[in-house]
Amino acid sequence: MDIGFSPEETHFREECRDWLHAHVPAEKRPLDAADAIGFDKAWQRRLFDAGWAGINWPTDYGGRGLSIVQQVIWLEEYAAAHAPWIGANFVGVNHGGPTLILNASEEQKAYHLPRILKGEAIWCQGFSEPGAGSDLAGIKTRGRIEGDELVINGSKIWTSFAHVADWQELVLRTEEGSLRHKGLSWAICDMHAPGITVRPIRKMSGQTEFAEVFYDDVRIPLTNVVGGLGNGWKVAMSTLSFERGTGFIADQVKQSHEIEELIAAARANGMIKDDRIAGHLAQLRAEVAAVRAMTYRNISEVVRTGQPGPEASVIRLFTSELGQRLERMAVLLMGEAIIDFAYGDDDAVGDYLRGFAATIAGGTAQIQRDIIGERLLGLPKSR
Amino acid sequence: MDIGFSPEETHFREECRDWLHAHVPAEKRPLDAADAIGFDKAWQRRLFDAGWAGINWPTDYGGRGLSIVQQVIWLEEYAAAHAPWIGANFVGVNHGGPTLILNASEEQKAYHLPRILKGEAIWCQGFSEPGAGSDLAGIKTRGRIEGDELVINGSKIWTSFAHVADWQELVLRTEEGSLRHKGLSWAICDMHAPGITVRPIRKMSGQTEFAEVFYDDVRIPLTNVVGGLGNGWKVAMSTLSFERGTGFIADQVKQSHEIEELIAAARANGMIKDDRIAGHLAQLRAEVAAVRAMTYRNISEVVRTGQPGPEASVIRLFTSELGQRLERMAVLLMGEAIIDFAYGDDDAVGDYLRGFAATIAGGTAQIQRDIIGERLLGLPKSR
Amino acid sequence: MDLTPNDEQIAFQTATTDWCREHMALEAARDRPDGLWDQLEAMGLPRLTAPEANGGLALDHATEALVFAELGRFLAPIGLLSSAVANRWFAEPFDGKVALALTVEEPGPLRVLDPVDSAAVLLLQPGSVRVFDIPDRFLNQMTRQQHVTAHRPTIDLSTMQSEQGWATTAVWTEDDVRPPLHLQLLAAAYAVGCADAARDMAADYARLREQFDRPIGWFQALKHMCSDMAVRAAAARSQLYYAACALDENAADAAFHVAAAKRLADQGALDNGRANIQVHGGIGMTDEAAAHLPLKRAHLLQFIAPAAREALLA
Amino acid sequence: MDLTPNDEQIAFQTATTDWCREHMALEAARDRPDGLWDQLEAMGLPRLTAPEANGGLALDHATEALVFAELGRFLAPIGLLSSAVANRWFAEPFDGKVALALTVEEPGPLRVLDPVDSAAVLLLQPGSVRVFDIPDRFLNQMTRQQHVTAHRPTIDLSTMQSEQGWATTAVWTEDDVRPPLHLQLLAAAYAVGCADAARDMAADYARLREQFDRPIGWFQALKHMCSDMAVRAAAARSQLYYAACALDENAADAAFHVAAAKRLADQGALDNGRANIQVHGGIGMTDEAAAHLPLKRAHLLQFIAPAAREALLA
Repeated sequence: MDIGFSPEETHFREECRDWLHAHVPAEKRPLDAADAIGFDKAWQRRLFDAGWAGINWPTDYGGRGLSIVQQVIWLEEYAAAHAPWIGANFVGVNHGGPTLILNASEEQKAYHLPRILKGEAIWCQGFSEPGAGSDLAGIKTRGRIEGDELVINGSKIWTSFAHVADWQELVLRTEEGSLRHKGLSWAICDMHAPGITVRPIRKMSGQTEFAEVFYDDVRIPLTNVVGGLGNGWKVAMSTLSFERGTGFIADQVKQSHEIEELIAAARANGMIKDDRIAGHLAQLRAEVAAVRAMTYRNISEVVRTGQPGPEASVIRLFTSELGQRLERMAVLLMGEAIIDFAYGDDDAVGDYLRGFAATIAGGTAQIQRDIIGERLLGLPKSR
Repeated sequence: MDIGFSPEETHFREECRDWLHAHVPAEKRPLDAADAIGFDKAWQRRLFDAGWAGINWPTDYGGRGLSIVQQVIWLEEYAAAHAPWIGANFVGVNHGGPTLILNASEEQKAYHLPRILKGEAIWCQGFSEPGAGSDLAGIKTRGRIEGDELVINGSKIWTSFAHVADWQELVLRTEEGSLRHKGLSWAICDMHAPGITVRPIRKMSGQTEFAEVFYDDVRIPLTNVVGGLGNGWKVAMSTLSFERGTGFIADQVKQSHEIEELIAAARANGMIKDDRIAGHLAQLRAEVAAVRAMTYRNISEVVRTGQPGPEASVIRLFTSELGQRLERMAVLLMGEAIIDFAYGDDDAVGDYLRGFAATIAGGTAQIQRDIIGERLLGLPKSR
Repeated sequence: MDLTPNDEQIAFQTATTDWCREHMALEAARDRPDGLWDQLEAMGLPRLTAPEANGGLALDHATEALVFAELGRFLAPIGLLSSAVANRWFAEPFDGKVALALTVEEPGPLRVLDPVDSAAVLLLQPGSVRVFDIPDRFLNQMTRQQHVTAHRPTIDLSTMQSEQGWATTAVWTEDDVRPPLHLQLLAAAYAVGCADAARDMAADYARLREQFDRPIGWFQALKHMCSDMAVRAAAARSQLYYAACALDENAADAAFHVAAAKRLADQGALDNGRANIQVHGGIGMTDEAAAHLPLKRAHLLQFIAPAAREALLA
Repeated sequence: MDLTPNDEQIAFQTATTDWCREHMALEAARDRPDGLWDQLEAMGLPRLTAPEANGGLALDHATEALVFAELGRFLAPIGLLSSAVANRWFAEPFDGKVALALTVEEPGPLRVLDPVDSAAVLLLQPGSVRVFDIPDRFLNQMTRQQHVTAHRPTIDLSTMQSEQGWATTAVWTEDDVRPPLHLQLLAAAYAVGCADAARDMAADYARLREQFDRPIGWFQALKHMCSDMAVRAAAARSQLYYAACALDENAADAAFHVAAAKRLADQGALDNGRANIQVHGGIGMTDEAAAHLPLKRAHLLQFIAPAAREALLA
């Protein structure tokens, strides 16, 4: 056990820092998906051209083929440099891409992966449905096989960046009458295909980032199915377990910066003199440290065994709730100024309002606690 | 709506105060049931002789027949005077007696009620069993009918004062093969009957107050059944709903005094200068006020309609958890001195340790939340 | 001693709820009809406790608190709070709405809530309330700049704000602890209504929404979240009633009880507001659903006559 | 960077757990066998990080933290903490157990924990640790009274205490931040073990105990209570490992990381200790069940090298 980095890793860190210092855009990333799309694509292209996109992706598909530790170093420096959120490229780079790497055919990988890394193709996620949120296996969107095509009908919801996306990772029921986890497939859906309607949904913070997607006899080639027909649950879970493992490193790195900024702000406005505020900040700082320690531990596990340890679900839950505590503290430190919040403001209030998603999206905190109780502690399944 | 008292009520309050001032014993009540029994009986007798036992009990059975408001006034003055907990008389005066008043025959009432009020007969409660705690309807102790007798076999647990009691309010299964709430009866069991074995259980605070009770062919007359054979669940619930209604007034009145003592203690030792301590105390004082307001509201409801409102379960839950918060604050204010706690000490640490019972005994906090969700909010039953 | 509302009070409360449901639905909070204030005026709502000589109904604070909790449940205009206080404690007539300013160190510029169409603005000060006229423009005494009183949104989607300078022409109350307590009581009543609204919205959704082939309210985790919302709302409401009675009787500890009511009501409104969104899941985070409305209102209410720790420990 | 224990560390950890289970069961914490300390000494547990020259194993703090967390899980003697620190940082040999004194303003009398059979006592001071001999009797410098060092119980049923005067004859560390951090780290390890013990006890019971014809762990309310215990224990344990590595590397922020570990471990031990009793229900409140033992130990541990807010904000 050690917390040091090798000379090679330290050198890599300096490389990251230097490049970021010179290239992080001065202007702020727009919050609305429609406004941000140009910014996001340009920034991703810039990262790609300089060799920073896909640090731990295979070199065959445009990645650098470096270690996960180097990926973490990059993310730490990225956050330290206040580089912009990758935004519309999030799903492709962090979900769709890794799923393809694990499950797709050579042809699928060769076509899609470089386009994702270059910011040329924007991806979105089509998992949740109006009737299948926490109960993901309740999926009803169906794909009828006609010749060498899938004909899709149904709807998806909470699809971030749907209205600006080119491709969608879509989980749908391809076996008529199948139940729950069976008979599902994971397919690459062309978002420009006829029959797709996107209804953007505004968030309570004012941004329009996610949408409802309707499919009316949408046709995609059968060859767009990834991992084989009927294996959709397994393929989707490979993405989700990635999310639960190391996919949230960036969030955790961000929290390390946020707590320092909060402490500085409380010192600046004098609120740290209140023992309750100081006590809370001290507590939050300890918790942020623990998240970092857990993340490092989990990464070490990946390095050793190739996959995250069973405690990845603990990190996921702890990080999401800690994020909300940090956002609440930020709002508390604003005092009365919170009243001035107006739709679309990119301030601590906006972060706080958007932050409600952390314990809802991708499995509510309640579902996470079920998983921890059942998988880590062996308690009987309730559902 | 008004919070004032009538001149008659105010006069009654003065009467209470004067008598208590003159008669509250100087010595502390012993904590162990075996040591306390003599003290408890003598104090109860003294209360009875002066007309303070059974203020709102019917006059026919030795009570004063006064209003519930006067009962509350008495309890407020009782707490203010630091009068001792009624201890071993608790079950008879607060559970068994009220159940008899509501459900028993004239003969049963005439025999038992005056003995309870005078402190001559100590009662204990036989509801919980080793396999039936939160799941009260899982009762297995059975009573076989033989001629005009019930022959009892089985065991009960968490029976406070069992080893010093004369009578027990015993819920048992009198219909062989009956399930859940059906086929139960509520009977008066003679604790001196042959075949009863009492195994006292020590608490983690060091006191021995409750016990396990074993029944080996214990015979009691069938006439000891209250409310009719097979009606045990209904009769037991009449006691429990009383508990949930106004039975906890004494606890709530005590909390009003405790918070003032905590604030005084924090001022005395200077810990109130810590904003966190001061903030917690302020919060606790507001919560204690709310419990009092809820209790008054509930009493007003009883005065108007004859029974507690549906929010009685809210008061029950709030009071039990608030009591624990107060106990934790008391321990916090002790600082390092908590280390000196030794078994049997009658200090804030003992209160804290005994206080874990508040969210366990008589229905855990989890069961209380189920009840609130289902009965107040109409959510579907989970069990 | 009787803390249950009497028949007359219950009738008034029920009538208020019914009227609100029809004319002032929570879901429409961000877009109130033009004539709303006139209707509220016509029903006497800003003058429930005002003396009859001033066109008031001269009711007690207990009744007023009951009614304002119902109004708060539908996110009624913030200006009702300040108007009710102004009409109760000043002999001179305020013709129309009195906006509400948040406490400031004099003579700084005021943050004026719900200023649209207001004739005047009420400011809470230690031991007193003060009412200023609302001019078209004002001089910021610190920066010496002239400002137009433009209206801007607040976090609460049903409330606008503007900025205004401290004026020397004002009326204020003196030697009476009740006017500031009155404002704190009514703000607490609004917060209690807000906590109630969030609780009911969450429970309604938990009964209907199904996941895993069951209503989500069947699951103990969500059920208990709703139960805790019920506990917070019930505690705050009982304390509100008690505080209202204490104020009616001018009890020595009225200031403590009103502060306790405000503290518990604010917490109930905030915590229930947050829990309501969690119970709603994805839909709770959207602008089109109403779950965010009580939460945002709660964030505004916490700055209106907040409960000071000193008042709670006094 | 590697925060997973290596094979050697895991082997040591497992061996410790196995030995403890057999010879030092948590359930028997209040009645330890006479020869226990000699066995702990024989295994080198109070000298894991002590230099080889002093008969130590010269291991790193990372390994030591792993092992002490296991020891803590079985409520091992408090004297192991102080003995390990004394043996590590002082050249002179301490033959036998070194008891632990809680921090006092000098020269007040010391509260000495686990003093039975101790040759000396270690006291944490700002920036230093100090070791005194233990006399049979002492002079209270404030009251000028002679006291016999009688042994009294503490809230932790496996730990006795005595009182002792400040002595002028002592050894202490100078100009080294590590000795005090070492004590804080080991106390944190004990608390992590304590949190683990409570979590495991609760989960075991929730799997077995049935109510309403199901294991109680099936009910989401209890399941989530257990999950939260797992979260607290996991967070504290990861931070403990990280802090141990930081101390091994003498990192600039080691003091923060050790303090963070102690804070989270103390909270985990207390909160898990309480939750464990609630999960157990009636049986959890009894003396005969073991559920109260980790809670009481947690209450003691929080006073041993507590994490100061200043260290967490530094």
